[in-house]
Amino acid sequence: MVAQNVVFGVLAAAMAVSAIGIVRTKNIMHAALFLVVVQAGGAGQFILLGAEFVAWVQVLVYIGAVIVLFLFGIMLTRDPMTAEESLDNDLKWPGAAAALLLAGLLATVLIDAFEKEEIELVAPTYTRAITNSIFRSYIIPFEIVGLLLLAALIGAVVLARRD
Amino acid sequence: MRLPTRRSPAVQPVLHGATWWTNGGFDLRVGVQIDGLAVMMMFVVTTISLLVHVYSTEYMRDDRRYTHYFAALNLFTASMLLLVVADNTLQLLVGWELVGLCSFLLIGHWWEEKPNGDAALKAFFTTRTGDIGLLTGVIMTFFVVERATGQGSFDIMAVNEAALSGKVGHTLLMMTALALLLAIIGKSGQFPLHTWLPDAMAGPTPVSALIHAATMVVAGVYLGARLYPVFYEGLNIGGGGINAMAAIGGTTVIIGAALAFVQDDIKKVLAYSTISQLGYMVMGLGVGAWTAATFHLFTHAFFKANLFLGSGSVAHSGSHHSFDMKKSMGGLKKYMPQTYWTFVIGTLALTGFPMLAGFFSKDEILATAGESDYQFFKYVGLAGAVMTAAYMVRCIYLTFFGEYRGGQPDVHGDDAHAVEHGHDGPHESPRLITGPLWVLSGFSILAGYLNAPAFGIEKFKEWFEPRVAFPETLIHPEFKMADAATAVVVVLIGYALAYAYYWPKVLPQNLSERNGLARAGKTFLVNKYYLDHLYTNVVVGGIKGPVARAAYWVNQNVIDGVLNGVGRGARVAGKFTYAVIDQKGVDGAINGIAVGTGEIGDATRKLQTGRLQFYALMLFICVGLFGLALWLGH
Amino acid sequence: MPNPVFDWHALAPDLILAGTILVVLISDLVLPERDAWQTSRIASLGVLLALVPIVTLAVDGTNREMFGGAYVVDNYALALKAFFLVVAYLTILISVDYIGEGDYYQSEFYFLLLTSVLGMSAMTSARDLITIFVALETISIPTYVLATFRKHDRRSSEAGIKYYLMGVLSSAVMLYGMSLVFGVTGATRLPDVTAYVSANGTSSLMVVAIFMTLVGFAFKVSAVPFHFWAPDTYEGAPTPVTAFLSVASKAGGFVAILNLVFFGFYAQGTGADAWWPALWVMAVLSMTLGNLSALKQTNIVRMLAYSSVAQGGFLLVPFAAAGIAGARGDLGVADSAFSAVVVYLLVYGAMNLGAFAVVIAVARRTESGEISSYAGLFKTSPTLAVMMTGFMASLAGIPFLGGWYAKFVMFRSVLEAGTTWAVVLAVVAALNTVIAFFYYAGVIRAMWFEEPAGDDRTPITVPPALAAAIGLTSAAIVVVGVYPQLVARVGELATRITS
Amino acid sequence: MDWFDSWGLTLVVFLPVVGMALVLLTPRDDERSLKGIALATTLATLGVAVGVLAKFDYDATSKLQFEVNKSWIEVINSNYHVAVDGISLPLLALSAFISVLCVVYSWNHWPEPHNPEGLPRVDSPARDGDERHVRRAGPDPLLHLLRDRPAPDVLHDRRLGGPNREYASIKFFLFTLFGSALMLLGFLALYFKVDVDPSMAGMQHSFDIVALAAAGGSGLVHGTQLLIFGGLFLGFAIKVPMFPFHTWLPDAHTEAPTVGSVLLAAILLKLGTYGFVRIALPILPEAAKSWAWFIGLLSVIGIIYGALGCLAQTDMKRLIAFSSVAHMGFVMLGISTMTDFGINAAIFGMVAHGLITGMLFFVAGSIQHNLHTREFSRLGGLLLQAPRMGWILGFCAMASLGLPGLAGFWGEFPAIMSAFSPANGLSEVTFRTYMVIAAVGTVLAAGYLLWMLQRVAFGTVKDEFKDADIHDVSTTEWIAWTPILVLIVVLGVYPNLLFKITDGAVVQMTDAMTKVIGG
Amino acid sequence: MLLNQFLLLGAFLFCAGVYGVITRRNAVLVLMSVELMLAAVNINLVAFSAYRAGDVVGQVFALFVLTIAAAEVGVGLAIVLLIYRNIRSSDLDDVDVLKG
Repeated sequence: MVAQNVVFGVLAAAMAVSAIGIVRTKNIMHAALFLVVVQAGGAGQFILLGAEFVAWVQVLVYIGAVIVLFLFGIMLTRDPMTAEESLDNDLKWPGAAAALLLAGLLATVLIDAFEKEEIELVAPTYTRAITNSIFRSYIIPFEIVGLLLLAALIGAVVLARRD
Repeated sequence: MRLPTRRSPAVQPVLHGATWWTNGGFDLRVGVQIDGLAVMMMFVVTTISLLVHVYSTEYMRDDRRYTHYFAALNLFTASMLLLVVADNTLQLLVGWELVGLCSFLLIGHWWEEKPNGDAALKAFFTTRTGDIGLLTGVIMTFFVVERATGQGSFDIMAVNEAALSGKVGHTLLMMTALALLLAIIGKSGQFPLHTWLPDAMAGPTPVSALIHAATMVVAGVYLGARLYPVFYEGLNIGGGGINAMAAIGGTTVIIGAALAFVQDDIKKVLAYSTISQLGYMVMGLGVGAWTAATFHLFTHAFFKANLFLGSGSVAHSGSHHSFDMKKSMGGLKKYMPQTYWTFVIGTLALTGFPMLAGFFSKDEILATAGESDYQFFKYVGLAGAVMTAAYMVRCIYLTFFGEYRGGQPDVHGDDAHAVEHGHDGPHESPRLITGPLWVLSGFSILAGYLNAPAFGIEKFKEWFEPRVAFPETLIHPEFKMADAATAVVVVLIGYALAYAYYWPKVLPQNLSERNGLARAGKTFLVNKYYLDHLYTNVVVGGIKGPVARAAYWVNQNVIDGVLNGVGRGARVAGKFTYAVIDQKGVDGAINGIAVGTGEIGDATRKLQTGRLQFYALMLFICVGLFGLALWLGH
Repeated sequence: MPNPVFDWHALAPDLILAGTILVVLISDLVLPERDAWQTSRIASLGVLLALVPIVTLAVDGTNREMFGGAYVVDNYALALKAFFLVVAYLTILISVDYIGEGDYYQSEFYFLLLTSVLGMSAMTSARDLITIFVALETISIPTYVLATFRKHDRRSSEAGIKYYLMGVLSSAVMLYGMSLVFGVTGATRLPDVTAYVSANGTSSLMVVAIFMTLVGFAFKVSAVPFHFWAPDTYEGAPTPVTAFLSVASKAGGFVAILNLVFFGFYAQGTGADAWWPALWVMAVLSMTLGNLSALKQTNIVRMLAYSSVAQGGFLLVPFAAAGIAGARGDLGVADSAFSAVVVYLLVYGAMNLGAFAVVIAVARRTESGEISSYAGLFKTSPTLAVMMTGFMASLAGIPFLGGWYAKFVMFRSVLEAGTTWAVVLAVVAALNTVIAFFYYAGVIRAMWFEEPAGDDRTPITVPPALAAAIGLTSAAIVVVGVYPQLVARVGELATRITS
Repeated sequence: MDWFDSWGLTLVVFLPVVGMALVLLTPRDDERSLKGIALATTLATLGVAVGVLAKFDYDATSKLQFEVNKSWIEVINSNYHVAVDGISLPLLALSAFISVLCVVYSWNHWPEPHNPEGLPRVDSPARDGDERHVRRAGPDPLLHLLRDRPAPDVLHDRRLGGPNREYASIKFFLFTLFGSALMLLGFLALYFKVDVDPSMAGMQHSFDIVALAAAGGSGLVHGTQLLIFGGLFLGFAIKVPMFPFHTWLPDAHTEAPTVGSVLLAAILLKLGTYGFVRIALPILPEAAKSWAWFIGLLSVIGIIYGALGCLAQTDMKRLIAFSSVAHMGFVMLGISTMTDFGINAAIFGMVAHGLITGMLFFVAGSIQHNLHTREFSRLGGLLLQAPRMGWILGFCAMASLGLPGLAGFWGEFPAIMSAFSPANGLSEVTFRTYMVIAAVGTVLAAGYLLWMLQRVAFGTVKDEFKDADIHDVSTTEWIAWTPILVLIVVLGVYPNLLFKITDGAVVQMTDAMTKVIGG
Repeated sequence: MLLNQFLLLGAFLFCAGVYGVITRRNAVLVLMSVELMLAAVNINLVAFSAYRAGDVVGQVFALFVLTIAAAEVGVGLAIVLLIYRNIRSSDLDDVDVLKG
């Protein structure tokens, strides 16, 4: 348990730092890299929680695809000729206030609700269980998500296409 | 001396009625109640109306609205009769208002000139103020009956019976009586609502004679007589001492008479005289002299109509349509002998010259006041008599004696024939005018003999006093020579004072004679001093000078000022209400809401900044705040 | 875990719709460029076809549950499926010429549109957090694209990004809330959530979780203060898309709230306290701010956007009423609230779509969205003016046009609740009804009593499809207004809360 | 039951709607046809109304006659339920009567562009159809709320009128709509909260006025009754209009065309008071009892306030409009006493005010038509230029100030009288105070009306109009006005014509209320 | 392991995302911040899944979230791209034509 807690601590620290990095860094590229760290850390946490399948999907989807998308996005929308301006707007303090308000609220209710509840780790979830669940109980959303992805794809293409 | 009222079963009121309206499941009736009082009034109204009609055919000849004039005059007569024969208070109120309307129309007959319109408005408005009392009083009569019998009614007999039944609370009766008294004050020109009556002289003179002397203005007195039990019980008239009705009447007697002194307009003299005489009537009712008061009403109608028509005759043929005694009259005696003599008869009757109508009626009021516990008002009456005699003599002097002061026709706008024969000098009026004058003079002489206790005649009481639903303890004083003599002396003093003052050529003559006869300078000086003092200081300096002028000033500026002020004040209040409260306050609030609505709209629009991340901020802040509130509220 | 049982009959409408979506997509590949407009026919045909099984299911009348109650086809779902299909059909009608004449990707437009409708159709049956989430996203994501569909117009792009970002953020909040709901109850299926809440009540965490979950849909229905995107997006997006967003997408959000609230968090009133205050506040804010802002608009689309915010507020009223009453143990109100929402949605759909159809028709001539451009419409195009008057009047709730009945059932629900809070809500709603009169009447006034601006006084030509859409919607509001029995029946059929 | 019994009322209601449709279909510039259709429609309506009057059973005025009760919207148990009884019959007749005269009047006052006196005929029949709809005793408040759409009024005002018409319409709009909205809430609350006798209404919940009145608020706690009454009160009070909800009225009148003003005064204002009599009082007697002192207070404030407002006016129409506030104060005072006396008076007052104030507006309109001004400072000497019109103005002023013998008196006097002895449970002291204030109000009424008369009719003609081409009362005006003038006199002289009709129904109603609030 | 350590981590990530969304001018960075928020959701879901003794529903939910988040990012980036093309900027502060 100690080991797990240590791992959690390390991952969590990395994620937290990276998260702050994403929202505070002055370099867009760095932000993308911080995002990688957060997502990878998330995958690590999933493993820690016995959700290996989700962890790998996370790695594949995020680190494999989404981050690439972001990088493309950054490159396509940045005019290399213009100098880097400040990446933040003037809503820093209100933004911070909102974030702190939410954080305080969430932390309070969570601590209030779960106090010292322990996670009793049983065996890691079998992927089969997940597929069973998806294809038995959640077949309809699954099918719809299929269409949705198609729609998102086509939509993105329609928008991004130069014509 | 108290005499029980004699009950004669013979004279019962004649009642006829039909359903007028239905409310609350029962019928309210309209109908006639013809009894002695009504008959007396009908006689007065129809007689004088007839004479005035005849008179007007000449007086109003070639008037620009001849037809309107007679239409209104007839409507008035009809309304007055409606009032008189009403068998219920509500119907009486209808007639009451209608005569007010006719008065309005006739006062304002020459409405092209603003003062005439103003006078008409003032008359209507002032009497209408009194009508607050009538309105509420009539309403309360309904409930007076309801208290007594369980079923409300406006029926006059029922009201009177209820008032006498003892089943009705005194407070209600008193309130009813006071409310109705207010109506009397308004209609019958009692203090302090009397100021409209002199102004009402703006109307044609025959109208003044008919409406503002003989009939309409006595409607208040008639109301008092009609519902006498209500007043009798409500004001506790039987109790003696003083009561509101007597006090109002007494005040009016003095006030009216005092004001008559300082008028230069002959019609205004008569108008104030009317006020004063109406005061006698109201006072009479107030002191329990029902018969005397109604009798005075009766006689006054004739001699006052006579005087008014006489003044009209003077204006018509003698003074180029001016009523100003000091500027346009004087010395008319020789030009208009018939007018002069009828005027003198009227004056004598009015002032209570022995054996003329006013003598009998006025004396009876004073006698009753003396018999009952209202001694004070007897002296008030006597004081009034002195003043009446004095101002009437003054009036006659200024009009018919001295030099003729009429110059060019004064364009009073009275009527069109001014141009026609106004350039003639003063002359006697045609027969259509003098005829009615003589008829009325006849009445002025004879009317008094209907009720002359001195001669044992009490026909008036026999014929006209109600037999049912009437207070049983009313006083009918016997004739007392002492009282009569007092009254006569008082009147004569009045004559003498005025005579002495207004015949200045006579006075020095008188004095020189005394000089020559007595040769006693001291006595002469004393006498002269005495007389001078008396004439100059008491009469001139006292009555005519400060007192009367002050009274007049008070009248014009305070009382009338209050009335006009009420009118003006209402307009000012109206303007204030409208401009400040309504437009700024009430409407402003409404508009404020409208504007505020728009402003909030603007504010919400400003929230819609177009900045995406501001929206996001709002979203999260709202999530946070909502969440916080929910968590706290849970 | 048993193999799932597929009730093909129950799934038929969704399947036909899905099939149509694919056919539309494929037809684009097959059809030559100049025949691209044909896809609209295919799409509309498919939509109408999908109505067929709905009719048969309705005739059959049994409730069909699948996946342990996670996906339900009952009368309520059928009624709303039919509604969404009809709305889709009408949207296609009003889009045909707009899309055909502009330089748009036609088949993709219909493809995305139908995908979104599929999401709505799924939403009506969804009784499971995951399905609801997926359905919501299926509704949303295609519409993000559609809002941006006028690609070379920066306003359209702006509309898209605002809609998109606010949508995504709300989704994130909603998902966070759902994760907490799942964490607390251990369930995603609404019947299980209900069971949990009935047994355990709502903890403070649950209250926050429920609220965050609802935020996602509050965004969708553009309830104040989650409405900021709506006016900007409505104004910038292509008008048919705006019509679709203001009707279908909004209705989708309400269906989700209906499902979540009445099948999940209501729990025989035990959970009502957790959510009614939030919905109450949102209802009040939406009505009031929506109306007040609408007062000040000069652009008709923007005005309709705020009007739709306000209408959303009216639609939230029955929820709050049911919650207020439910928390006091009065379960009867839930029924009337539920049917009130359904009825209101049906009526609102017709009148708002109609209004937008007229806006599109008028904009074809004036190329302006300013209310002033409606001046003298009665003189140039009397029919259009009369129709628009009808729609405005109906939105305002003037009787014998459908809107009054919607308002009526709304008020009924809140008055049945009858507590102070309900009465206050009713009064606010009543006052707002009045404010709303103003801006609707403003349009009417411009049309009837002002002089046309330009010299061109020839009637506006309305293409047949658009005319059909206007005709159908106006017929609907008249019929409903005169004979509200019709929708009332639907509303009753759809009710099954307390049973 | 022959066909007229079952169709008469429906005809009265819908004939004007047919007329409206025809008018809409007629080309705008075809003036003759427009006039013809409007006249034919209103005459036909009047004909049917006369038929109703003729067939009405005057021995059973408390009974609902010509009753039609057909299921309409089952789901909310709303019926098409119309009928007349003694309370509604006079107002039905008034509506049909006035609208014909309005059409006749506008025969020669056709709206030209920028001529604000004309009749916006298109709206007229529809409007009065609407009004009449409610007027029938017809007992379904839902009908009321359904037809309660001030929009036509607004449009009506906006179309032809004075320069501030926009402001006026918005104010009118805002007012009546806020009122209506709250009233609507009240109706709905009644529907859901009052338990009616299912044998009467078919269901436990109903909008049926008869059934609701029979229930008399049973099933409602007092607080709820008060609230609901408050909603109804606002709705009706704004229509009346009572102080302080009156500010829309002068604006609306000033800006409306003549016939609009006449219809507004003669018909529309009666909606509010009729609502009190027909709906608010019988259905919620207990709440009415609690509210009565307040309604009475607002009424007498309105009487005085309206009069003061009149005195400050410089515009003739505005003065007449303000006088409506005062007059309706008397009506409301009668209603607030909750006695048969007061309510009878109120109904009489409604009819009388409709006739008299309508007539005053007619005259004001004709004056404006001749002189193009209504400013007192410019008017004067009307009696010289147009003596007949001047005397008619005087006559109306007298009628309006409540001169006995003319119709106005019978609305005021019994109302004031009823305040002396209000219904059981109401404070006598309070209401007697009101009585006195109201009596003072009659004096003020005399004040402002005579003042108006003096300014307009008396005096001499102002220089600017010395040579103006003034027409005295024209033939069409005679045709339009004579019936009103005659009625004012006839009702004034023999008020039982009206009291006989209303009394039975009113007594029945007050008896029912007394049962609830205790005798 | 405490359940709350995961949940609080999630909450932290979520709020960091909130901050980023509000304050970042660059649209792509905003999208990244959104991803942070979604990551927080997933951590919650998986943690609850574990807390509920391996209830796979949480994990399934997380998978759906993952998938759809990806789709969203795709569309989002396309829109950002379009905006960049239209106004030559990916600065959200420049997107403020529509307002009021």
